[in-house]
Amino acid sequence: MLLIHCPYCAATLPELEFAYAGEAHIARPADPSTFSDEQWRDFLFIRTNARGLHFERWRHVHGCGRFFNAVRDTVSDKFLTTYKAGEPKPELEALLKAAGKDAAE
Amino acid sequence: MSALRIPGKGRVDHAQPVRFTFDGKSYQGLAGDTLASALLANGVHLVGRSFKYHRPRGVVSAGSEEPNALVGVSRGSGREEPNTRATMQEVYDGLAAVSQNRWPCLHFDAGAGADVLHRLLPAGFYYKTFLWPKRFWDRVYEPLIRRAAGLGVAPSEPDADSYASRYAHCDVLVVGGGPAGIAAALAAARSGARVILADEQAEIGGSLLAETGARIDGQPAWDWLAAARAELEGMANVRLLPRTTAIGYYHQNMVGLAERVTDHLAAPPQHAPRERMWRVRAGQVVLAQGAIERPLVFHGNDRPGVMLAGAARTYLHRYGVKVGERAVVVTSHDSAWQTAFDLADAGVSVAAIADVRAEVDSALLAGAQQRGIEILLGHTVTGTSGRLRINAVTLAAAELVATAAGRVLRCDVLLMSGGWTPSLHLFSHTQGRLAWDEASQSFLPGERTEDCHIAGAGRGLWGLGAALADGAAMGAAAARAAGFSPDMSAPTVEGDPAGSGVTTTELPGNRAAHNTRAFVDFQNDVTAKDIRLAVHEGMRSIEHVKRYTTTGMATDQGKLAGMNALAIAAETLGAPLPAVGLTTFRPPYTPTTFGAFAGYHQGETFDVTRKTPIDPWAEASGAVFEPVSLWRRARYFPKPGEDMHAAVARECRATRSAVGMMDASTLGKIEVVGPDAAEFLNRMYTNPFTRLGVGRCRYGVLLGEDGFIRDDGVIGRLAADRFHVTTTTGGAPRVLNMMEDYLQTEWPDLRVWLTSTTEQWVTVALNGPNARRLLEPLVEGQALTDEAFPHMSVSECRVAGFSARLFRVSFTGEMGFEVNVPARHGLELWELLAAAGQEHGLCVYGTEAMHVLRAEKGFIIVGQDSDGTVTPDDAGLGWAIGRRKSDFVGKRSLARPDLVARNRKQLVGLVTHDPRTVLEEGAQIVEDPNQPLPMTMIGHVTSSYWSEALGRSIALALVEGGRMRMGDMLYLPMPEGTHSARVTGTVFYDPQGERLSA
Amino acid sequence: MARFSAFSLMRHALTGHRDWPAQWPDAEPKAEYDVIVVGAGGHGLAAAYYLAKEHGVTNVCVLDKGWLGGGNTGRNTTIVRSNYLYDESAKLYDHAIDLWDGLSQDLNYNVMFSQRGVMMLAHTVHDVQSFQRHIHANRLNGVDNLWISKERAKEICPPLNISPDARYPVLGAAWQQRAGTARHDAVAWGYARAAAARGVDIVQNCPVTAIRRGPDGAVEGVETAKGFIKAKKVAVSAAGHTSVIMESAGVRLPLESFPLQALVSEPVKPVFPCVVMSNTVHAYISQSDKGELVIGSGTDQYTSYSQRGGLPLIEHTVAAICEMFPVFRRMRMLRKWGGIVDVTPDRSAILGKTPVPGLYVNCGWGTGGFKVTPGAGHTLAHTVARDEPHPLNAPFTLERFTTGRLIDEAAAAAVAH
Amino acid sequence: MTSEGPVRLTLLPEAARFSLRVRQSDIAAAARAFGAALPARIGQTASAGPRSSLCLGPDEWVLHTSTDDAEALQQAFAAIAGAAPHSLTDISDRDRSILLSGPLVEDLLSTGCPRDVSSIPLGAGVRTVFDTVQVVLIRDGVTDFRLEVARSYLPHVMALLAMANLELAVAAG
Ligand SMILES: Cc1cc2nc3c(=O)[nH]c(=O)nc-3n(C[C@H](O)[C@H](O)[C@H](O)COP(=O)(O)OP(=O)(O)OC[C@H]3O[C@@H](n4cnc5c(N)ncnc54)[C@H](O)[C@@H]3O)c2cc1C
Ligand SMILES: NC(=O)c1ccc[n+]([C@@H]2O[C@H](COP(=O)([O-])OP(=O)(O)OC[C@H]3O[C@@H](n4cnc5c(N)ncnc54)[C@H](O)[C@@H]3O)[C@@H](O)[C@H]2O)c1
Ligand SMILES: Cc1cc2nc3c(=O)[nH]c(=O)nc-3n(C[C@H](O)[C@H](O)[C@H](O)COP(=O)(O)O)c2cc1C
Ligand SMILES: [Zn+2]
Repeated sequence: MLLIHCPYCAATLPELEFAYAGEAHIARPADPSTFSDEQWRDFLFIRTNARGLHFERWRHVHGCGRFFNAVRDTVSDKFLTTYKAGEPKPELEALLKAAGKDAAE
Repeated sequence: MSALRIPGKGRVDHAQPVRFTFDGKSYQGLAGDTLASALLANGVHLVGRSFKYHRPRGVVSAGSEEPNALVGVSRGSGREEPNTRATMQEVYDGLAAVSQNRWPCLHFDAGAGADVLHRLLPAGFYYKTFLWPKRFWDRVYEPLIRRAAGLGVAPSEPDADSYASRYAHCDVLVVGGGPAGIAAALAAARSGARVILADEQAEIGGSLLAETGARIDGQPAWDWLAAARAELEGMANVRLLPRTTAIGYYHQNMVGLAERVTDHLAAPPQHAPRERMWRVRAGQVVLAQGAIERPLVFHGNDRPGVMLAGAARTYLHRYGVKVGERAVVVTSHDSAWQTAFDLADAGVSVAAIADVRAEVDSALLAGAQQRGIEILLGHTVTGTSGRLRINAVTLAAAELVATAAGRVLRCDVLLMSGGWTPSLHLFSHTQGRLAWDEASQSFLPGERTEDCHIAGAGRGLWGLGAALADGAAMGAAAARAAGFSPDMSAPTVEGDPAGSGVTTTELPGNRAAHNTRAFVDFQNDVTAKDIRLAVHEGMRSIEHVKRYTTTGMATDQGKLAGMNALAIAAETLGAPLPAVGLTTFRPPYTPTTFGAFAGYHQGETFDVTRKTPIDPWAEASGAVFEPVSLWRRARYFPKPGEDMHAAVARECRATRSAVGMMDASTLGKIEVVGPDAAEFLNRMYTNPFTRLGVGRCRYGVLLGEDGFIRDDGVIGRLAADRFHVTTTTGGAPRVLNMMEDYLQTEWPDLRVWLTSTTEQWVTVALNGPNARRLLEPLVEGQALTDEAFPHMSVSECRVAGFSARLFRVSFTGEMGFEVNVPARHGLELWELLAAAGQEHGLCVYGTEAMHVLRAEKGFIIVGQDSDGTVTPDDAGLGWAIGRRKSDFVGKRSLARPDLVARNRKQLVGLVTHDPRTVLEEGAQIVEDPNQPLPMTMIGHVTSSYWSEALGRSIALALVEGGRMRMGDMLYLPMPEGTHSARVTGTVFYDPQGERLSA
Repeated sequence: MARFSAFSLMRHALTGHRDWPAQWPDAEPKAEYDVIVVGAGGHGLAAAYYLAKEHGVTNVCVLDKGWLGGGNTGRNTTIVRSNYLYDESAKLYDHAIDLWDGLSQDLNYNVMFSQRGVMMLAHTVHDVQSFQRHIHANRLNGVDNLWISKERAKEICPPLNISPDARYPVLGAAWQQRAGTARHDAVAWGYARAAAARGVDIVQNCPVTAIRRGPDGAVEGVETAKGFIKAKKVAVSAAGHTSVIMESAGVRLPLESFPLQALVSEPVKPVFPCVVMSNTVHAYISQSDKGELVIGSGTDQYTSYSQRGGLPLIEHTVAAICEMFPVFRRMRMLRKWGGIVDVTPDRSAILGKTPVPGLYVNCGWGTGGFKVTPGAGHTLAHTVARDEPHPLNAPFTLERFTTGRLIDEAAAAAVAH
Repeated sequence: MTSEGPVRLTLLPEAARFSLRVRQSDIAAAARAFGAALPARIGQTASAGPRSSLCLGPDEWVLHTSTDDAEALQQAFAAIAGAAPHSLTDISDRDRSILLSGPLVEDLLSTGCPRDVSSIPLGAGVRTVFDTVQVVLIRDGVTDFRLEVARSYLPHVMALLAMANLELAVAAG
């Protein structure tokens, strides 16, 4: 069972309060009718399925109810960071550096 | 008292004898004994038979790593269990144990025939044979294999005990209560950290429980132990958990602990759970699991009476039991010398110590000489004898093994030690790396992935002083990392029985390798030559070796076998050990009952059962219920003598002719509020909502972004900025989650908020020509005429004095109302309506009648008439799509090539040729019933009922190009014969909708 | 290849089993092959075997990043059945059952295919409707699957709890007699041995790091830990890892990889003979020939390549088993583990050609592809050899995600495995 | 409601309860209408007279008041609807409250709640789960908690609490 930091509650809490919500930063197009069948397929179905750092969404469903984003390593299952919905993608380099520094301590 | 029990010795209570039985025979043990120590005290070594060859086997260890001494234990009906380790089961008065995997009895086992045939049954033999004749596999071979399989017998009665679970949080969790663990717990606890200390043994103390010689901080070890335990017990920030096994180490320092609460008690208190699963979330973890002694691999090393030297020492000091009268020790490690000394001092005749090493510490030699024990350095074992218990061992000098005959020494126990393997099982669960240590020839903890610290023998530190010092240091480090300021003083030790040793693979013998039966995995009967065979057959990965030979796959999970198997495989491959590597350690650390995992989830509390406030009334009225998602709903209300068919027919008749009442409270409800509420619904649902008037409602269809129907419901506008949205019973949480998702992440600019109100309201549906007559007198603040309150209206008013949300809607085709009142008043309203309804012919109906009534009108049930592949158009709901809307969830998908294909399955009505034939739901439809298999199916029946109103059967079906087949005859080939049916529209009853206001 | 039989076993017994040859040689890769199969799971090995056996293509290499059979083939609960709803699925899975029956003899390796029957329990009215739909469709497709009463279910499986007071009472079951289990490891080993005997190279501990395409876009070969290996045809059959490999060829797939857990109990004497599955209480169970109860759990909610899984899910699964079998509560869990399953949006596989010439893919079997191992391998071999779909795998295209022509068993019935 | 064991379990009578949703910019207006503070930090509570608020999300509060006061509260909010758009939804009947008190209350709660309940400060509240059920847990005192749960889940939660309470009685006794 993971421990997840909710950026809204500012607390690190048990996975049982959270629901996974798939890959992050896949915005619904403003006007889907302009999308070709292929573009629409990509929006609907194609996922990065990263082996390593993965941008993903969670919902603190049994808490504040908010959807938020996270960067998690899908090999170790460790979170590098979580951030509020709407905030920009964090810089991976910086995150990795920070994580590396922590591990060395 | 048996001569093997030393009066007054050990930690058992000599004043408290207990009686137990083994294979029906009664024995005496002492409080504090395990079943194994008590049997050994009675001179019983033979306790079981091995898995494959049914060889006689005895106790080899004194802990949870035991592979041989597995027994069935019973406390009576519903309390029987197989495969209990005798070394872990504490004795209590009345304990009944039986041996396993033998027939007719332990001493004479017909299954041992397999041992005679062992040459035909090498590793993996079953992959090579039983191939011909092919049909023999099902009928002869497999049944034979199955009969031979298994160890104990599964329980035959439902478990009579209960199980519990608990979450716990601490700063420092210490796993293992040996000297290292105790020192760690003390260091952390004294700094104020919240500490949990768990040990799988009955008593906390670990190897200290068998340590009588050393002194700690100037006191005898046991006095220090008592003081340390008392100190820990006295601290409010410490929880001590004996009889508690850390079974698995999960993500982010979550550790599962299985506590055995009552298995040691003769009379467990009422309401005490048998076991409890602790799910501990620790800031820091200290793993002080100690080390497990390695057996030696030699021909005949599996006879009863051959046991680990450290275990013999534990039986002596902790339980006051001599494991035999005449011992021989064979070892590659100093620690077994200490055992020999202690046994000799206790009066056991120790015939010899054979050490595979050519040189050992002079102090050990002196100790042996002093006690008159013969010393045989550079020696090996070439064989043992004795059918059900060892009676002699043959020893030979290693260099001369091929030529010299060796010496036969009589003995009744052979104590072996191949050194010690640090226990890193839990560490490995975290996917922490193991690092090979050349010096100690063992794997030690390498790179960590979690906040954990490994202490004591668990990281290869030998000796009491080292364990205590390391424990204190690791406990302090953990506390510091958790934010405390520990001090780091470690106790001092005198008389530390530290030692060293070498590791070996198979000991040199004097027989041809293929004739040597040197066991590596005792339980699964895997020998050294099996491992070599596997390698020769191309199983070059240790994982292949494991799976091909089954070494390490028995109930001890290779705790004894792992390193020996690896060493032999590596030698055969000609590769260094670390390059070959160990197999993966997986939870649980020791086998753990299903009950402990299930915890409170059994019977009534297995899963939530949601009931509406009307449920007690329905139950009292004899309703038959059905589960719908987590809810239970009344399906029908049979009168005496009625079956479902009769009851449903009556409920339908009454509803169509007078008035029917149904509890619709389980329908999901979402309050959608805010200035942009209408715009939000407009984007979510296929239907247009912006121009829906206040006081009006509309049927809405919700799609997934893939264009398929997800849910439907009626949506009422209570105010410009407030909607009451209903969903299907099962769909409520999903729909709310989906709406929140769009709202929060796609359209955060919309000023609208969602609140689940499913349970705020009790919903009573009234349908039928008398519905208005029944309701009218009870309603205040809203006229119910067609003009004032037409079909598809909603109003906030009072009903029977309660504030209410009243809907005029119909899922039956009759004039219908749905009254929502605050849940606390629901039952009162229901009873009031039931009473007032008498004069109007009111009948209460359940979900089954509801299904029939709506099917007569062609209304779909999402999930029954549609599944996740059905579009609104397929379901005949094309009209519900707001054509002028530029977008809504799922709209783009509706234009995908396959969703506009001509031949999609469409919902149609079916009327059978014979009106009395009610088709089976799920029946498949074909055009040509005479075609051969496989037939081309063009659709299936989704709903099918007897229609009381029409006096015939009706059905709905999804049929390819269905709407272009109106009037066509289609066929339904069933096992009992083919039915024919004609395609019709979906509305069977009152197609003009005249009854809505009748 | 030394033939296996009771006779050869006896002969080798006389010599102490000292001269059995390796079942498959540990090959080093050559510079070039006609076909490279990425992934030595059951599917990849079967494809190689059928390429050699049925299409005469023997210059084939199967590459695996670890030990063969160490992926999901080596960690699944071994259920084999074919009672799927849609024609496309039923036909492919039933083709697999036909191949299973006789596979031991074909491979000269006992894969212990045991047609002990699979029972799927219905607990709700909705289950009943959905099972009936399956049963009727199966019947007209020539696939055996019967509705049985709960009393009959109890007769077949005596420890089953059919009390009407259960939280999820058993209302009846669907019963496929031809379904059953097979010995997972033996399937990989049997295919490996038989493929190797026909000249296929099996290279272990050799991860494929990328797929190389030529200027014309067509496949040229694969980059591996042991260097570049040339091949005009590459078939990727790497289950949970497929997306990562295909991405390197510029093909993005609709896949997500989740941890799926399973567990076994301590071994006991035979207590029930068949496979029992329940989708409503979320658990399935069988007893292996060795005596352990083999129990399947679910997927964790998040994607992962860690081959681990959380405790809550296992707790739920075990509780569900104890609801179905209250007599098992005192049984003990011996070991639990995880695999990485690759899941498509419609829970059906992708099997066939890709937009890249010479590149073929077999993936998306998710939680249920062991049963189709012979069928997937067989039809994949056909597709690779002829560069065209086999009639049975033709519907399992990548294009269906563009057109919307999904094969969504789960949506139709919420049925797994 | 009776349950044997060291923790006293009391089902509280229905009282007025509202879910309030309002944007950051309009909190001040909402607080004025409410007549008490709307704490900004998730988990915090505030109260004035019969009215109290608990912040459950960045824009979400649960408001409690006496049944008599419910109508007045609704009117006060209705008055600001134009200026400060918000959602005030009556959930008085949706949830029930259980009072748990006794020295072993934290142990009892930790049979089902995965949070570290001992870390919930006095006067704070959180939305979390008990077993599989979503609940709101409010700490009224060192050994007193209130647990709010949707009506139909109440029997399940109560059954578990009662079972665990009996078990605690064994341990305590
Ligand atoms: C717990 C569990 C239970 C299951 N239960 C069932 C069941 O009861 N019935 C059923 O039908 N199915 C079941 N399945 C699913 C089934 O196991 C799989 O669908 C099936 O085994 C897939 O076989 P495969 O050969 O495609 O994949 P795998 O056996 O996973 O083989 C893929 C191979 O590719 C290799 N590979 C990956 N990346 C690379 C690379 N870069 N280079 C080289 N090699 C690589 C891997 O090492 C692996 O050996 C279960 C799965 C799991 C995890
Ligand atoms: N003479 C030698 O060479 C030799 C070898 C090994 C150990 N030792 C002695 O052992 C001591 C080492 O102390 P230590 O504290 O490291 O080890 P220990 O063996 O004293 O204690 C380990 C404890 O961990 C418990 N344990 C293991 N796994 C567990 C689990 N999963 N859950 C719960 N409990 C678990 C065991 O029951 C045991 O009580 C020293 O006194 C040392 O002299 C000596
Ligand atoms: C059908 C089946 C039966 C198994 N039976 C056993 C068993 O009896 N004993 C055992 O230790 N492991 C058993 N395993 C589990 C394997 O040991 C191993 O956990 C699994 O193959 C996953 O590999 P890993 O744990 O090395 O990652 C079994 C696995 C399967 C798929
Ligand atoms: Zn939160």
